[in-house]
Amino acid sequence: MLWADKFAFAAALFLMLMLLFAIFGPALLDGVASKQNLRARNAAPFTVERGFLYLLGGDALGRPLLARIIVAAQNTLTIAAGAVAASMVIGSTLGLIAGYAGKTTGEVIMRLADVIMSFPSLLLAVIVLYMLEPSIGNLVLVLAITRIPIYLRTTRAEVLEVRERMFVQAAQVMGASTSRIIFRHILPVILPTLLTIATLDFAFVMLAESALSFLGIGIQPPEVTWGLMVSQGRQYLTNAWWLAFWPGLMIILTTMSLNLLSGWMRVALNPTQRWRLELGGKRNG
Amino acid sequence: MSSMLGKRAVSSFISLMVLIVLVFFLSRLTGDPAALYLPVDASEEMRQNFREIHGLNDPVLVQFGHYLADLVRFDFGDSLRKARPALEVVLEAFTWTLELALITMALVTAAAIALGSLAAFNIGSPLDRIASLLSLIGASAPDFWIAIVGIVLFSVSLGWLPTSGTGSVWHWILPISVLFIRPFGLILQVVRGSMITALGSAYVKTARAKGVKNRPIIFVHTLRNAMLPVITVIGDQAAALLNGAVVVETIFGFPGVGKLMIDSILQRDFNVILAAIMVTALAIFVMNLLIDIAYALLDPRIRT
Amino acid sequence: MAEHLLEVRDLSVRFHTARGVVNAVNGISWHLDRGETLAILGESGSGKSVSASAIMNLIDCPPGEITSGQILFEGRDLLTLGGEARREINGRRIAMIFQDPLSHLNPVYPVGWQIAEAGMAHGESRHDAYARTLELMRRVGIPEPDAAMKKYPHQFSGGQRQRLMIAMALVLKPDILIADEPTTALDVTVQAEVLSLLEELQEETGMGLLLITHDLGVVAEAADRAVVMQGGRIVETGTPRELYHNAQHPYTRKLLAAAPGKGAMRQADERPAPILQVRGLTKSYGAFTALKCADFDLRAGETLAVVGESGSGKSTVARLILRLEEASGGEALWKGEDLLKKSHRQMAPLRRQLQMVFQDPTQSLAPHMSVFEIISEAWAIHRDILPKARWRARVTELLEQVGLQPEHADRYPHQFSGGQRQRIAIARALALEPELIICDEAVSALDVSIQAQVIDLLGRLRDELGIAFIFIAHDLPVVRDFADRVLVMQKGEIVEQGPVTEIFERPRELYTQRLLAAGLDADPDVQAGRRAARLALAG
Amino acid sequence: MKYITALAGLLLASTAMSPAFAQDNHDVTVVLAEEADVIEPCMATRSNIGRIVLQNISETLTELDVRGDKGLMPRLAESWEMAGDNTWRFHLREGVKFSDGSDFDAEDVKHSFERAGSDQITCEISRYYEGIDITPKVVDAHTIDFTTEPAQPILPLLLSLLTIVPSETPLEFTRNPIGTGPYMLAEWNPGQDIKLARRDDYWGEAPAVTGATYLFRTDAAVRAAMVQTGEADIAPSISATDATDPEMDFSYPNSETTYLRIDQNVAPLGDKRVREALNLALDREAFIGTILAEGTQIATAINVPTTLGWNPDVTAWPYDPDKARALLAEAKADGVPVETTISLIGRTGNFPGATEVFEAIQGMLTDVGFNIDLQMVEVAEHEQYYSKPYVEDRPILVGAQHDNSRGDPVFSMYFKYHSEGRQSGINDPKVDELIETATAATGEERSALWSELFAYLHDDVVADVLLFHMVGHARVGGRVDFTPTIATNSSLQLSEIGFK
Repeated sequence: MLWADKFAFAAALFLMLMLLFAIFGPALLDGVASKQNLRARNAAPFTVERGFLYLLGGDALGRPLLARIIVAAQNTLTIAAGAVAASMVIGSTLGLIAGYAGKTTGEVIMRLADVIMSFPSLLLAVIVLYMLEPSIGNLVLVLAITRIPIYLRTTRAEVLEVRERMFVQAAQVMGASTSRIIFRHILPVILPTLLTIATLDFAFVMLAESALSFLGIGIQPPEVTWGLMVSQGRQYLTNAWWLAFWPGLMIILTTMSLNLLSGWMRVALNPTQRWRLELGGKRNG
Repeated sequence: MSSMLGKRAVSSFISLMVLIVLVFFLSRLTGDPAALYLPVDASEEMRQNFREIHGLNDPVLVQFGHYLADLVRFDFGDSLRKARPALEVVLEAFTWTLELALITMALVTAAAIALGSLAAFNIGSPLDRIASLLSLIGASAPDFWIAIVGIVLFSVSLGWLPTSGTGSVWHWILPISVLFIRPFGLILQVVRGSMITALGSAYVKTARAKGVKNRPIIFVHTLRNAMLPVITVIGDQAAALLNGAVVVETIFGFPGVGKLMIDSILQRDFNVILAAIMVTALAIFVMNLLIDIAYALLDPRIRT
Repeated sequence: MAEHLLEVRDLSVRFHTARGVVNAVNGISWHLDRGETLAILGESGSGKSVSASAIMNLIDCPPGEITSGQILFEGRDLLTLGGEARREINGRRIAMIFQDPLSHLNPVYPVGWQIAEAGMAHGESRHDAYARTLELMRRVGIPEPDAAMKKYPHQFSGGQRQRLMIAMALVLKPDILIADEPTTALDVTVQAEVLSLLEELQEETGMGLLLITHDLGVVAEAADRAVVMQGGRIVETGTPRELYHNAQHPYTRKLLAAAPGKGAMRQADERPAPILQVRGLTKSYGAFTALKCADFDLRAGETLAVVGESGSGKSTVARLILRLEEASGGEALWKGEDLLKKSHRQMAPLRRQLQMVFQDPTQSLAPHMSVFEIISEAWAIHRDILPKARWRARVTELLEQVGLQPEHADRYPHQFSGGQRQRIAIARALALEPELIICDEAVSALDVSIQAQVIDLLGRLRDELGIAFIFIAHDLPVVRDFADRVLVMQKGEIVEQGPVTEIFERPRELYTQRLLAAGLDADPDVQAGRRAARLALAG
Repeated sequence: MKYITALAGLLLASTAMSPAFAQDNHDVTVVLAEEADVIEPCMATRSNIGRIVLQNISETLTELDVRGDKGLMPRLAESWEMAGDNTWRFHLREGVKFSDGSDFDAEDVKHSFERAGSDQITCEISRYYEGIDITPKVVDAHTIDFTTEPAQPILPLLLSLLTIVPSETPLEFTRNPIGTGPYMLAEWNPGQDIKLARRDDYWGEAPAVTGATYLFRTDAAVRAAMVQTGEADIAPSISATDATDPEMDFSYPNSETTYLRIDQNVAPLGDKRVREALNLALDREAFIGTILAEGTQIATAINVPTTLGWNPDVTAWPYDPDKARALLAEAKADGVPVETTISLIGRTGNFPGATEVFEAIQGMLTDVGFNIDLQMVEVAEHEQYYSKPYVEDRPILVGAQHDNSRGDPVFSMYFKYHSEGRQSGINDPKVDELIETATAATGEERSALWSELFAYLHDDVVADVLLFHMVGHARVGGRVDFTPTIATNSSLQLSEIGFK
C-alpha cells in the first residue's frame, strides 16, 4: 500500500534508516563517535583518507561527523518522540475530558491550557532543568509540557464536533458507556488529525531542542543531538560549514519525511480514502 | 458581544493570575539572584545586604504579598539588573517586538494568501509544488542557522545589508526575513488547503452559473470564505511572535521582549519576567479579540 | 426540423476517477422550446444533472471529459465556444438554480449583493442591478425586500432561500432557466409554492424551464414533457400523462410502482394496553418551546407515524423519549416506568428495548468501523444477549434478514449505497431485539425505488417480529402506506391524531388538509385535483 | 565584488545608518557582547560597564599602566605617600571639573568611597575593600588621607578601581553618570545603543576620538562581521574561530585563567596522588592552536605572569598518562575509591569553545582511568557548585575562569585558597598563613611571599588543575588605530584610540 506513494515510500525508508541508527548506532559507534582526534579537527568532508566515517568531515574535536550523526539519532529521536508522545497522550486525554465532561470541567481544563500556553517555555526549561538534572528525560518533560495545549485544544474542538455526529448518538441509543463512546467512536475519528499534528510537531520539537541548545539551556555535552550539533557548529559556519550543515540537513530530511508520511497516513487511516492507495498500488505495481 | 467580551476578560484574568502565581513561586525556586548579580568573590555580608535591599530575605509568601500590593497600585517593581521600573523596561522592549511582529505578520499574511490562493487555483502545477517544497524546507531549518547564513551571505560577502541592529529600514530586512520563513510556510499550506476546499464549494458553482469571471470568483467569492481557518493560524503565529523571537532578537541585536525575557530568566530578574509575561499576555488577549472581530467581520453567521 | 431553443445532441460525458472511467451520460439527446417545461427524471447516479452541468460549463475537465455531442443554443454549439463567450451566456441567457440553496448561496455576502452581482457581472450598472434586485425580491415574495437585501443567506428560511436563488437567476431575464432539484429538502407546502412561483414566472417571461428531479410528483405537477434517465441513458420520453398511464420502459414502470401512497391503508385494530404512554411531554430552549405538552399512546406492535413540517417538533419527541436530550417536563411511561426519570445507568439496560434508525445512514454509521463491528457492538455493550462465539453467525443472519449478503460484514459503510447503508442501520437496531424502533425520517433521503424497498423491509419486520414503530416523516404518502395511526404536528403541538384512514380520508383540521393538498402525486390527474384543492384552501 | 560592496556602502551611507562610513568623522563605534544594564560608575569593575565608563566617563585616583611597565600611574591623584604606619595621603589634581561643571575636590573622593561601600546600594567595587577598615579623611580641598586597619600596602592599587563621582551623587544607582573623564554620556537608548560625547573642558589632553557609540550583540560571529562590514570599528571580544584576518584581528592576554577547582573534602580528591594524576592526564599543549587560540599559555598559577610574585621556577605539569595511571593504581591499592564517578561541571559559554574544552578534558581524564561525568550548566547553576557551601554528595571538579588584571595576587588568593575563602577547595594552615602575611607585606618581601605561595600551591598542595592563561580576540577596523591590551577585558579607554 505504501508502495503506491513513491515519496511516502522513500520517506518511510529514510525514517526506517534513522530508526536503525537510533537503535543500533550508539552500541556500534559510540567509541568512534566520541574519540577525539585534534589532528582531524574540522576535517573537510568528502574525503575518505581518514576512513569513511570522516566522509562528512570532522567536528571541532576531530570526531567523525558521520558517526556522531548516527549516534545522535538516538537522543534526537528519543527526545522528539518522547516529547511528542507524552504531550499527545496527556493533551488528548485532557482534551477528551474537556470536550466530553461538563462545562465547568471543560472550562477549567481550557484555562489550564491558556496558562501553559502563556508560560514562557524558556522559563519552564530553566525551572525544570535547574530543579532536576539536565537529563534527556527532563528535557522531554519540558518540551512535552509546552506542547500539551496544542493537542488539548485540537482534541477538545474535534470532540465537541464529533460528539454531535449521528453515529455517536446511535451508540448512545444502544446504551454504550461513556468510555466506549470516547474510545471506540470519538477517538478513532480524531486520531488521524492528532497524528498529523504529531508528525508536524516532531519537527517543531527537534527545532525547539536545538534552539534551547543555542541558548545554552538544552541538552549539554557529552550527550549529543542533532540540534546540539547544529548549535555547536554554528560558530564555525564561516570556516567549517559542514559542522552545522549535516545535522541541520538531517533535521530537515526527517521533518520532510514525516510530513510526507503523515500525508500518506491520513489517507491510509481513513477507510473512505484507503482505496486510493490500494488502487494506486495495483496500477503501479 | 459585550457580555462575551466580559466573560473573556474574566477568564483571561483568572488565567493570568494563576500564571503569575505559578511564575512567581516557581521562578523563586531557581536560585538566589544575589549569587548571580554579585561577583563570585563578593562576601556573604554583601550578599545579605543585597538580599535585604531587594526584599529577598522575606518568606516567599510575604514577598508575594508585597508584590500583589504593589501590583494593585500598578507598580510592577524594579528590575534587579537595570535598577529601573520593570514595566518601563518591558514596554520599551515590547515596542520593538510589536513592530517586528506586526510587520512580519503583515508580510507573511499578504504573501501566503497570494501564493497560497494561486497554488490552490493551479493545483498540481510547478508553482504549487515549488511553493509546498520550499515552505516545508524553510519550516524545518533551525532559525539561528538561517540567520547566521543570512548575515554571512548578505552582509559579509555581498555587503548588501547591515548585519544587525535597528537603525534603518535596511536593518529590518534580515530579521524579518528569518522570522518570515516559518509562519509563511505554515500559513501558505493552510491557505492552500482552505482555498482548495472553498473552490469546491457549491457557491462557486452558483457564481460560475451566474457568469462571474475567474478573478472575482477567487478573490471575492472564495477567499473570504477560505480566510476563516487561516485567521486562526495567523493568530497562533502572531501570538508566538508577540512572545518574542528570542533567537532572532539575540542574533540581530534586536532589543525585543524575547531577548529581555531570556536574559531576565537567566539572571533571575523576577520582576521583569513577571512584567513581561503580563504585558505579552495582555497583548495576546487583545490580539485574540481582534481575531474574533475579524471573524465576525468576515463571516456574518458569527455575528448573530 | 424546426430549430429548438436548446438542443442536446448525442451528449456523452465521462469522468476519470481513481476507480476508473465512469460514463456519466452516454449519447443522450433532448430539446427544450421557449415557454416549455421539460423535466429530466431520474434517481441518484442516473446522470440527470450532467447535461445541465455541461450546458453551464460547470464540468471540470479533467477529471470530466465530454467525449461526444453538441449542445445547440439558438443554433450555436456551446461546446465549441470559448470560455469568455460561455461566461457571457451563463446568467444572461441561461440561468440555473440548485438544490440546497443554503450551500449554493455564498454565506458571507448579503443576498442583495449576490443577486445584483448576476447583473453586474454582465455589465449592468450597480444602480440598475440593485433596482432590479429589489423588484425581483418583491416579485418572488420575500417580505420587506428593502431590509432583506442587506441580510445574509442564513437569516432566511429554506423556502425563502430558494426564492432568492430564483430571483438571482432571473436578474437578466434569461431565455432558459435550469432548475436542479429545486424543491428537494423543502417542506411539502413550500415545495408547492416554489413550483407555482416557477410556473408563474415562466408564464410572465416565456422562458424555457428545464426541471431536473427525482420526484414523479414534481413531474406530474409542473412538466410539459419529461425524459426518464437511468444509468446515463434516456430510457423514455413523453408527457407526464403518457408516462404515467402508458409507460413503455420497465424502469419507468418500476419507478411508478415504487411511488408510495398507492396501496391499501392499514386498518387500526384494537390491541392490548399501550406499552408507551407519553403525557405532557414538553421541551423548551430558553423562551422557545420546541414541544408543548404532547400526549399519545403506543401499543405493542403498532406503527405510529408522526408527521409535520420542519420545526414542528416531531424529531424532538423521539430524542426526548430516547434521552438524547433532556425533557423540560412531562413523562414517558415505558411499560409503566417513566423513562424520563431514569438515571443514565438505569437507562442503559432499557435501551435495548428501544432502538432508533436515523435519517442519514451515511452519518449514523461510524465510518471507521466495519459492518461486523457496527452490528456486533450491540452485543459488546449488552453482554448478556449473545456469547461472542455466536456473533459472526448472528451478524450473517441479520444481514440476510435486511437483504444484504454475509460477505458484506467485513466492508466499511462507505462501500455501500444509501439504501444498503440504511439496511445496515436497521440490522444494527435489530441486533438488540428491541420492542420499539423509532425511525426518524429513515427513508427521506433515499431514492423512491429504494425507499419502497426499505419500507417493505420494515413492514416485514413488523409483521414477523411484532416490533412497534414510531415513524417520523414529512412525506405523507409513505406514511399512508405504512402507519397504523398518525400524529400530525405543527409548531411543537399535536394538532390531530387518529387512525391512518381517518387522517387521510377525513382530516378534521385545516392544517392537516393543507398538508395533504400540498403533497404531490405521481398521477397527473390526481395531482390536478390536488392543485385545485390547494388553491381552494389558500383562497 | 568590490563594485557591489561600494554600491552597498553608498546605499547604506545615504541612509545615514553608520557613522563609520562618513569620512572626517572621528566618532567610533564599539560593539560589545552584553548590554550595560546600568551605567553606574561604582559598577565599573563589571566588564560590560567598565568598557564604557572606566576612564572615559569616570576616572580613578590612580591607574595601572598596562602598555608599558610604569606600574601605578597618577590620574586624579598627582602623588601619594605613606603618612604614618596605617595612613596613605593622596594629593589631588587641581583644576579638574566634573561634566556637570562642579569642581573636583577631596570631598568628592570621600563621598565616592563611602557611597561605594554603602549598604543602601550594591556597588560591586566595594568588594575590594572588604575586610579592611578604611577611613577617609579630608585634609584640605586637594588632600585626602586614608587610614586603614590593618595596614594596607597596596591601597593605591586598590584605589585604581574607585571611580570618582561628585559629592552630590545620591545613594542610588544613577542613570546619568557624572564624572571627570574626557567623555560624558550623551544618549542612552536602552537595548540599542549608548553614546558618549567628548568634553571640551577636560583637564587633560583632548583625545582624538570625538564621540563613541556602543552597540550590543550577543553573537560573536555577528560582532566580528560588524567590524568587517564597517558597521563598527572595534569589537573588543570576538571568538577565536572568527579571528582569521591578521589585518584586523588582535589577540591579547585577557588576564583570565581557567582551572578546575577541586574540593579536597570529598574522596577520592583528598588524595594527593589522585590530584597529581588529574594534572598529568591532561595534554595541555594539544589544546593550544586547536580548540583554543594560538597565544594561549599553559598556567602554573591562577594569576597571569605579569602579576606580582609570579613564580617562573614553577614548571607546568607534563603530559604523562602512564604516570597518571600508575598513581591511580597506587592510590587504589591504598583503598582510595578512585573509581567513584567524578562530576566535571562546566559552564556553557564561559569562554569561547568552553564546551569543546570540557569535552576534551573529559576524554583525556577518562583515558587514564577516571570515571568522569561531564555536566555543562548555565551560570546560575554553576554558581551553586562554585561557591561555598559546596555540594559534597559526590566528588566534583568545577571548571571555572578567574580574572585578575590588577597586578597583585591579593585579589585572588584569599578567595581561591584560604580555608575561609568562598571558592577555596583546600584547608591548609601554611597556605592560610602565607596569604595573611603576604597581604600585609610590602616590596620585595611581598613579592617573595607570593612566589613561595604559588610554588607551594602548585607543587606541594596540588590545590587544583590549572589549565590556561587565556587570550582574548579583538577585531579592530581599518579606520582606527588601537592595540588591545590585558586591560581590554575590563576597560576600553577611548583616549587610547587613534585614527589612521
